[in-house]
Amino acid sequence: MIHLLRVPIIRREEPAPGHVELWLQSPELATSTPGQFADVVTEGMLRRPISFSRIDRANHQVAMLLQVVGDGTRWLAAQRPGTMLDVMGPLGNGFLPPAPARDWCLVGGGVGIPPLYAAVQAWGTHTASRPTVILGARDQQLLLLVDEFQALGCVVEITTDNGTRGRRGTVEAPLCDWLDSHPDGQVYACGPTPMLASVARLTQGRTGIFLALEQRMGCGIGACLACVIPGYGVSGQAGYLRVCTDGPVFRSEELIFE
Amino acid sequence: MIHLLRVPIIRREEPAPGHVELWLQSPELATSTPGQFADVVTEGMLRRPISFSRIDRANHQVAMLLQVVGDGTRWLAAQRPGTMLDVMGPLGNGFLPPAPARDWCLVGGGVGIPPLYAAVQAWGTHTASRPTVILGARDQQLLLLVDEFQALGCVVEITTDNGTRGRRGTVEAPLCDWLDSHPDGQVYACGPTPMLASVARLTQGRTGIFLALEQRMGCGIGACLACVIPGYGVSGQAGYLRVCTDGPVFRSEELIFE
Amino acid sequence: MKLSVNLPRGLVLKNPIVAASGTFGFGPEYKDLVNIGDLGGVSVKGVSPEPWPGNPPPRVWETTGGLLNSIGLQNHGVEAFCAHDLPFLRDTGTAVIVNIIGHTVEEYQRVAERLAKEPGVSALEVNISCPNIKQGGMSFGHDPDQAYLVTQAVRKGSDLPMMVKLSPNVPSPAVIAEAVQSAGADMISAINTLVGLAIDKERRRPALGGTTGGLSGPAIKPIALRVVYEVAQRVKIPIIGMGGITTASDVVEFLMAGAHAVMVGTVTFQYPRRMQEIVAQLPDELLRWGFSSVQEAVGAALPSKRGGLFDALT
Amino acid sequence: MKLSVNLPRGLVLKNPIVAASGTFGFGPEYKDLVNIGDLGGVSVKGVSPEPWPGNPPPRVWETTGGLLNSIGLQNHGVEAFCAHDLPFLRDTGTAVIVNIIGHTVEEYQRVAERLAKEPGVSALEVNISCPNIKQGGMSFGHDPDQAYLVTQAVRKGSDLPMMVKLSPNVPSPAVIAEAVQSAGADMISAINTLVGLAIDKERRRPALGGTTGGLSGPAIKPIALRVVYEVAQRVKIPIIGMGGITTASDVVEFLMAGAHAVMVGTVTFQYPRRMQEIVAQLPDELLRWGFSSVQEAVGAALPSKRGGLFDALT
Ligand SMILES: Cc1cc2nc3c(=O)[nH]c(=O)nc-3n(C[C@H](O)[C@H](O)[C@H](O)COP(=O)(O)OP(=O)(O)OC[C@H]3O[C@@H](n4cnc5c(N)ncnc54)[C@H](O)[C@@H]3O)c2cc1C
Ligand SMILES: Cc1cc2nc3c(=O)[nH]c(=O)nc-3n(C[C@H](O)[C@H](O)[C@H](O)COP(=O)(O)OP(=O)(O)OC[C@H]3O[C@@H](n4cnc5c(N)ncnc54)[C@H](O)[C@@H]3O)c2cc1C
Ligand SMILES: Cc1cc2nc3c(=O)[nH]c(=O)nc-3n(C[C@H](O)[C@H](O)[C@H](O)COP(=O)(O)O)c2cc1C
Ligand SMILES: Cc1cc2nc3c(=O)[nH]c(=O)nc-3n(C[C@H](O)[C@H](O)[C@H](O)COP(=O)(O)O)c2cc1C
Ligand code: FES
Ligand code: FES
Repeated sequence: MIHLLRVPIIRREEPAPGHVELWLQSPELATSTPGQFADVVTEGMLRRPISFSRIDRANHQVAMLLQVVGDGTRWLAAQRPGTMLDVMGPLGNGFLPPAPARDWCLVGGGVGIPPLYAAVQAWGTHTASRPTVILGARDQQLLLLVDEFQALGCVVEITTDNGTRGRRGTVEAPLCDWLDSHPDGQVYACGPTPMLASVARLTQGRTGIFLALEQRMGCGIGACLACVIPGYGVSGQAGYLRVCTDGPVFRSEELIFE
Repeated sequence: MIHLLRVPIIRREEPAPGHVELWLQSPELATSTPGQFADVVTEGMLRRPISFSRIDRANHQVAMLLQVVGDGTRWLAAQRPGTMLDVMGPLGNGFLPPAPARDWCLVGGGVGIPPLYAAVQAWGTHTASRPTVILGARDQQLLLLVDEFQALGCVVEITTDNGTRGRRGTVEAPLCDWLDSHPDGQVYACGPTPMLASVARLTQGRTGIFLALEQRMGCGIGACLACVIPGYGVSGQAGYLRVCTDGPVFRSEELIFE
Repeated sequence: MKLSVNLPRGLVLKNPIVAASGTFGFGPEYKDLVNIGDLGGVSVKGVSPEPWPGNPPPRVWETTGGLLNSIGLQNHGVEAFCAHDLPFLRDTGTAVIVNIIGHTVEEYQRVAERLAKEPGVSALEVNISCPNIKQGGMSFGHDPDQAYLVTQAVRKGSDLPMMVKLSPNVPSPAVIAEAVQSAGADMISAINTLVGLAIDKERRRPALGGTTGGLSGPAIKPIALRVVYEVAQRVKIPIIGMGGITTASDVVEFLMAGAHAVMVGTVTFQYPRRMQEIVAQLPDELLRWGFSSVQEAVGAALPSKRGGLFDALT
Repeated sequence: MKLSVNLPRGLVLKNPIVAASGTFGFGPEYKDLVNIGDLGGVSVKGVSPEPWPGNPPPRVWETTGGLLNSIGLQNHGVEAFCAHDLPFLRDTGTAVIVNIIGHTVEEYQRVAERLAKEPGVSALEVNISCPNIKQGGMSFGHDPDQAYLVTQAVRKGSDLPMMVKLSPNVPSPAVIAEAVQSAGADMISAINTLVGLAIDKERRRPALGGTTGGLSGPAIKPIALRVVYEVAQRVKIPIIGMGGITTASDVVEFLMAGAHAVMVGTVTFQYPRRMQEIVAQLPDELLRWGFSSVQEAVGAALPSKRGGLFDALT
C-alpha cells in the first residue's frame, strides 16, 4: 500500500562531507522492506527518489542518507528536525532475504550503500554466515557506513579509485575473490550502473543475485513509463522494465546491460 | 544617476491591514525626489516598482509603503530588518515643487498616497499655504497616512466608496470644491488610472497639474518600451510615453485618457 | 454549484477535470492514492494496434517550470489494454477516454474499430502528434490534410465521442482544428507538448535517450492558453484545454479562454491528489471571479463575449 | 582563456555574450549600469524604415519561468536611430548589431540599404517574425520562400555581415534556416519568442494589450536548445543561440548544442549586470566541463562530434 504522507524529520546527522542522514517518524514508512524507497517533494517539478538507510519497525522510524548532488538534495539536506516532509511511499520492490543456507555478500557504491545497510540490519543475524560487504568509492571521503557495517559484525572490504583507503581500484577484484571462495554465494548490489553491470557479468550463471538500480523518475508509481531500463518482462521478451515498480531491485537475470 | 544597490532593511512597520512600510538605509536612494521610485528584486522574473513614502536625506534613509497584492509584494512585506534588498534606483522623474505663490492640493488613492506624503514632507513648509490632501479609498481600512498628513499641518479630506469614513463617493466632489475655491491652484495626484483621468478632466485648462501613473514594467530604465501610456511626446505628436523614464510623473497636458 | 459538463454524443463529465494522457498510466496505477471516481475523466496513455517499445532512457528531464519527456508512446497495444486495463477503469465511475495512436491512417482506424466494440470506453482522443511513417515521418498533426484523413478514418471506425488532440508545434493550430472539425471530430483537445531538448553537459550529449522530448508543465501554459483562445474562435466544437495547469485558478483561465473542460498532467507526478483538490476548490474559485457555473466561465475572455471592447486601449 | 569569436565577413565579437534585441533598448539606456564595452555585442531593438507605434498597454505579463511581451516592435524609425542612437553605441567598443524589421520585402531592403551607408554598424540581424502585410499578415518567418525573399533583398541592400533570426513557431525552423542560408545569410540567430497568451481574470480579457505576446525567459530554454541543435545539423553557417539564458552554465549548453555565440535577453531586466557576470564566469565554466576555449565547446553535443554514439542506449 502506497501512502501520501506528511512526516516530521526527527533527527539529522552529517555522516560524511556532503552527506546528510535524516530520520523520519512514520509508522507507514517503517513497514518498508530494505531496497524500497520513498519519493520526496523538494523544490523542483518532480519528487526525488531516496532509499531507506535504516528501517526501525519497532520505533516507527526510517532514515534516509542523502548525497548532495543538485538542487533537490541540497534543499532536503538543509531541512532541520521539526520540518514536515511531503513523502510518498513505500515504493517499489525491496530485496528478498538470502536463502537460509547460503552465504551472501553486499556490493555497494556511493548512495547505493545505504539500502544495503538497511538489509544487513534487517537480516544480519538470521543468516548462515555474517555477510561480506564490499564498498567502493572514488575517494575514502565518500565511503559511507563503514563503521556501522563493522559494528553489525560484517567483514568489510574497501576499494577506492585513488587508493586513499583499502585496495586501489574497483570492487571487481574483491568480488572475484569472494565469488571464488563462495561458489554458491548470493550477491546484493547497489550503486552506479557500470558497477552493477560488472556484478552481473561476474555472477553470470548464479541465482539469487539482486541488483538495485537507479533511473530518472517521473511519477514513481508505474504510471508514466519514465524510469525504464532494458530487461526481460514476465513473458521473457526483451523490453523495458520500470525501476519504480518492477524494481528498483531486480534479479540479475531480468536485466540487460550492454 | 541610477544605481544597482544592495540595501539593508532597517525598520519595518504595519501601518494598516495588508500594508507594510520598510525603511531602507541608502545614501543613493536618499537623493531621490518625491515621485521617483525604485525597482526591487523579489521572487518573480521582473523587479517590482515601488515609490518612496519618505525620503530622509539627512539620515540617508528612505521608506517604501507596500500594499500586498500578489506574490512579489507578499515576499517583500515578509522581509525583516537586517535583510539586504537588491534595489535599482532612483528611477523616473519626480514631482516638481509647487510654484511659491500658488496653492496646492494632493489627491491620492491606495498606494498612490505614499509618494504624495513624501512630497508634502519635502515641501510642506516652504509653500504659500498648507496643502489640502484629498484621500480616497474603497473602505476606511485602506486609508493610508491620514494622521501623518495631519501632523504635517495638511487639511485632510477623506472619501470612501462605502462611506465608512469621510464623504461617501470618490475624490471628485471634494476636488471640485477645492478647485472652485482655488482658481489658480495646482494639483498633484497619484492613484488608480480612472482617478487620474477624473483629475485630468476636472483640471483641464490649468497648468501645474502633476499626475503620477502606474504601468506594468519590464526593465524600469527605458529600454524595453513595456510601460507605455498614450500621450504627447516632445514633438507634440500623439504616441506612447514610458512611465519608467518619461514619468512616472507627467504634466496632465502630456497625457491622453480615453 | 453544478460542475458537470455536457459534451457531444452524450459524453458527460461529472466535473471538468480530466487526467491528461500519459500522466495517469492505463488506469490502475494511481488507485492507492487517488479516488478515481471523483475525477471528471481519465485519458489513458496512448494505445496503438500493436505494442510500441518506446524510447531509450533517460526519458524525463526537468527544466525551469517544465518537464521534458521522451517516453516515445510505449504501450502494450490495444488487445492488452482491453484485457488488462480497461476493466479496472470501467468500474471506477469516471469517464474513460482512450488516447489512440498509430503510424498510418489505417492503424488509427484499427484501434478505433477495436475500441468501438469494447464496453466501457466513454470517448476517444486521437493523438495526431505521431510521425506518419508512410509520409516520411512528418507528424500527422502538422498538416491539415493529414489530420483530416486520420480524423475521417477514426470517425469511420467508431461512433464514440471523439476528440482530436492538437500539436502546438505549428504556426496555426486553429487551421488543424478546422480541418478535423470538418472531418467529423466532435471535440478538440489542446495542447500536446512542445518539442524541446536538454543538454547533459557531463555526457556531452542530449540528455534524453530520445534526443528531443515533449515539454509540459507550467512553462507552457501561456502557449496552451493562446492555442485554446485561437481555436475557440475558429471552430464550433467544444475544446478540452490543457498545458501547465496546477491550480483551480489556472482552470478558470482555460475556461475563460474558451475551454469547456480541462486536462491536468505533469502536476500529478508531484501532487497525485491535486486533481481532486482542484475539483473541490473550483466552485469557490469560479465564484471569486463572478461565475456561478462552469458554463458561465466558458469563453468569458473571448472577443465575442466582450462586445467589441477587444482591441480598445485599456 | 581566449573568448573572442570570429564570425563571417570579418565580424569579431570580443566574447560570445551579446545583448538580445528588444531587451537592451537602442543603446544608451543601460549606460549607467552596464559597461557596454565589456559585452561581445549589442543587438538593438527592431528598426523599421518609418516609425512604428507598437501595441496598446499592458505590454508585459509574467508567467512561470517566463515573460510575455507585446511591445509590437515600437521604434522611431531608421533615420532617428542613425541620428540619435547609433553614435552612442558606435563609441562603446562593442559590436553593434542592428535588428531590422519591415512589413514588406522592400521595407527590409530599404532599412538595410540605409544602414549600409552608416559607419558603426557591425552586422544586421533580420527579424523575420514580422507579419507580411502584402501576404495577408502571415509572418515572413513561417514560410521558407518568404524567408528566402527577405534574406535575398537584405543581401542586395547591404554587404554587412547578416544574420537571420528564426521564429520557433514552425514545425521545423531548420527548413527556414536552409532557405535563408541559400539566400545568402551569413549567420542564423535563434530563437525569437513563442506566441503565448495570458488571461486577466479580473478584466475578463487577454491580459496583454496586443492580445497575444511573445514568450521569453527560462521557460523556453528547452525549445531554444532544440532549435539550435537541429539547425546546427542542417546548415553550415554559424548560429547565435538564445532563449532563456541566465547563467554561464546555460551558455555552455547552447555552445554544446551548436551555437557559436549567444544572446541574453529577459534576465537583463532583473539583473542588468548579469551579462558581464557571465562573461567573467565563462572561462571557469568552460574548464569545468573540459573545454579550454569557446570554440572547443561549439557543437560538442552534436552527433557528428560523438562518433555515432548518438542513438545508442545509455
Ligand atoms: C530508487 C532510487 C533510490 C535512491 N536512493 C538514494 C539514496 O538513498 N540517497 C541518495 O542520496 N540518493 C539516492 N538516489 C538518487 C537521488 O534520487 C538523486 O541523487 C536525486 O534525485 C538528485 O536530485 P537533485 O535535485 O539533487 O539533483 P539534480 O541533478 O538537480 O536532479 C535533476 C533531476 O535528475 C534526477 N536525478 C538525478 N540523479 C538521479 C539519480 N541518480 N537517480 C534518479 N534520478 C536522478 C532528479 O530526480 C531530477 O529529476 C536514489 C535514486 C533512485 C532512483
Ligand atoms: C511607478 C510605480 C510606483 C509604485 N509604487 C508603489 C508603492 O509605493 N507601494 C505599493 O504597494 N505599490 C506600488 N506600485 C505598484 C506595485 O508595483 C505593484 O503592486 C506590484 O508590482 C505588484 O506585484 P506583485 O508581485 O505583488 O503582484 P502580481 O499581481 O503578482 O504582479 C504581477 C505583475 O504585475 C505587475 N504589477 C501588478 N500590479 C502593478 C501595478 N499596479 N503597477 C505596476 N506593475 C504592476 C508586477 O510588477 C508584476 O509584473 C507602484 C507601481 C509603479 C509603476
Ligand atoms: C510523461 C508524459 C507522457 C505523455 N504521454 C502522452 C500520450 O501518450 N498521449 C498524449 O496525447 N499526450 C501525452 N502527454 C501529453 C499530456 O497529455 C499533455 O498534453 C501535456 O503534458 C500538457 O499538459 P500538462 O502541462 O498538464 O502536463 C504526455 C505528457 C507527459 C508529461
Ligand atoms: C521585451 C522584449 C522585446 C523584444 N523585442 C525584440 C525585437 O525588437 N526584435 C527581435 O528580433 N527580438 C525581440 N525580442 C526577442 C529577444 O531578442 C529574444 O529572442 C527572446 O527574448 C529570447 O531570449 P531571452 O529568453 O533571453 O529573452 C524581444 C524580447 C523581449 C522580452
Ligand atoms: S517513474 Fe513513472 S513509471 Fe516509473
Ligand atoms: S519598463 Fe522598460 S521602458 Fe519602461
